Amino acid sequence: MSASEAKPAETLILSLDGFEGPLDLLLDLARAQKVDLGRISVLALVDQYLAMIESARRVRLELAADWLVMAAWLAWLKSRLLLPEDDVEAEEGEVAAEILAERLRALEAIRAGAAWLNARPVLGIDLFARGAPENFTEIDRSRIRLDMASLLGAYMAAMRRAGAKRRYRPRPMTYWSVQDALWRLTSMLRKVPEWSELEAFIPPAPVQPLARRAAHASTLLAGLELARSGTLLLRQEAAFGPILVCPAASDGR
Amino acid sequence: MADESGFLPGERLVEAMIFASREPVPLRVLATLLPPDAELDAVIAALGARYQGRGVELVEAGPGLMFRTAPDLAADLRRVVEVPRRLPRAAMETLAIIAYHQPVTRAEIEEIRGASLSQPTLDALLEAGLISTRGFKEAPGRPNLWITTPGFLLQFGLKDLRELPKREELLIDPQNRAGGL
Amino acid sequence: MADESGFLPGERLVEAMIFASREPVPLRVLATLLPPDAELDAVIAALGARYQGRGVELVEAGPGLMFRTAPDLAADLRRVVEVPRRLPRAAMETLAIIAYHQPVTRAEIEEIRGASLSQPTLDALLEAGLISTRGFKEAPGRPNLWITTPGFLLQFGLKDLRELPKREELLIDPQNRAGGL
Repeated sequence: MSASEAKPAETLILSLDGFEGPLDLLLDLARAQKVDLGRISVLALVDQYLAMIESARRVRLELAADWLVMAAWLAWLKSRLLLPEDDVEAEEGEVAAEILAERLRALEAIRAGAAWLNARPVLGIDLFARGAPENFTEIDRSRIRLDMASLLGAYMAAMRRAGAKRRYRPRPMTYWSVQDALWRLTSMLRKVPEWSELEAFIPPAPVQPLARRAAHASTLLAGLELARSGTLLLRQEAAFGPILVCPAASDGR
Repeated sequence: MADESGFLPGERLVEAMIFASREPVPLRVLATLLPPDAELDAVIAALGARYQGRGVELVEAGPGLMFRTAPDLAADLRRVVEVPRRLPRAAMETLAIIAYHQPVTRAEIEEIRGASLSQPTLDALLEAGLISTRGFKEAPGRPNLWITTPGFLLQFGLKDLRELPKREELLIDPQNRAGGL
Repeated sequence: MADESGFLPGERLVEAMIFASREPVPLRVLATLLPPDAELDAVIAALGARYQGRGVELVEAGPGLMFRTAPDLAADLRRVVEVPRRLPRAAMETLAIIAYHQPVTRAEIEEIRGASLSQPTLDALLEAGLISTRGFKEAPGRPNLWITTPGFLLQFGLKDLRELPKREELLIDPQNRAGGL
């Protein structure tokens, strides 16, 4: 009993699966009305569609979204056609019905076009070209294609690249090195017998922050190096206070 | 005009040239084969008559001429020659939309069919060399525009796209047509 | 045996089959195409006679049959298509630098291009007859000096080197160029 009841629903599902989307089904339903596509009953079409979607959903809940979107739109269309609240709604319904009919006609035309193509003998399936073509064409690639535009383009590219290279070549580093600081410290200490601030031995020139820091670091390293070798003495009164320096020979203490 | 063997000057050469090629041979190429005083039209007409009713026929295809097997032999040949499968309905409809509405975007194709374009359908048409893209539509997202290829004309035996029946011709008495197909 | 159109039974099918096949068609395959009472030898003889003296011939090839264009037409069918090569980018740049800076040493070319100059690049230009050497630079190692040839002028349709667009016109300061456009 229940098996026979399920049967019509299943056939519906099967037929739904055979369609390439809602429009395809609608066109099929419209054709079944046995009238010209210009005179289809949109209302009957809507009812049939909605009935098919409903029975399909009863068996299978997950129905692709476009089927449901079309169902919702058709339900709206039906309400406009059957129970328009005013003239505006009635006109909306008529326009929408005509849009639907036009879309169905367009699809029908395409189907007919596809069928027309399909009815033609197709090369490679129904008709066959020469299976073993003979090629008498020889390709001569001995010549070179040259034109002024590509010569100039190449020249510009080369010059631009060379120019870019020159422009972006990094300048040599001119920071105050430890070697420079050692030389300056030893040569100046001879003339400064008293304790004096290490900072006094930094060359005055650098203004850039990075260059100044480099000079500071190099001079401190040179001072430490000379203190280690016993050439000079270093003293610092407080943390982060000024570092004092004097030659080891004339200990100022 | 014809020599004692019954050939027009250059006829054998034109025959050999078309026969050698798998693709249609453009008329201007054939014209270069003829002696200066020969008329290509007359040569082609004579050649076509010679192949009339034979197993191989001379036909116009796209921009030129080609030999191909006679249509009535299709069924017998298919038994011995391996042929690719016919395109499924979705692919044929998509092809028809592109043929009629080109250049056309994917979204427009889907709008007309009321169904999304599946990857297998697109692949089948591309692999068969029937469709291609040309440029973009100046619209948000700049979607590709699809067109049919010269291979489409060749495979379906069309001289050019104007040979496709007009929409009005297709929609005459759709009931009968639908029933007949 | 022949019907009113003069064809033996199966003759058209045999013709189409041989035409459409990629390989010579073995006789036993052709035999399967014929109606039971037809004789293959007679069909082949009739078909061969039909193509006698034409632009296309039916010939035996190994174990089977094939069509091929008549050998006497080969020379007339041969078409030479010139597809000139393009010079590779590096060669084009080198040629341009030699044209504008000649006479110039290899080291100078490399300095200007900011890239080393490979021997194949130089060989390609030499082979094409576009450049040659003239004398040496009086510098350590006495390097060759490179110049363009008369062939270079000919290729570019120049009467002499002064017809090359001026460097000043080409190398506009990018900032000025942006302002001027």
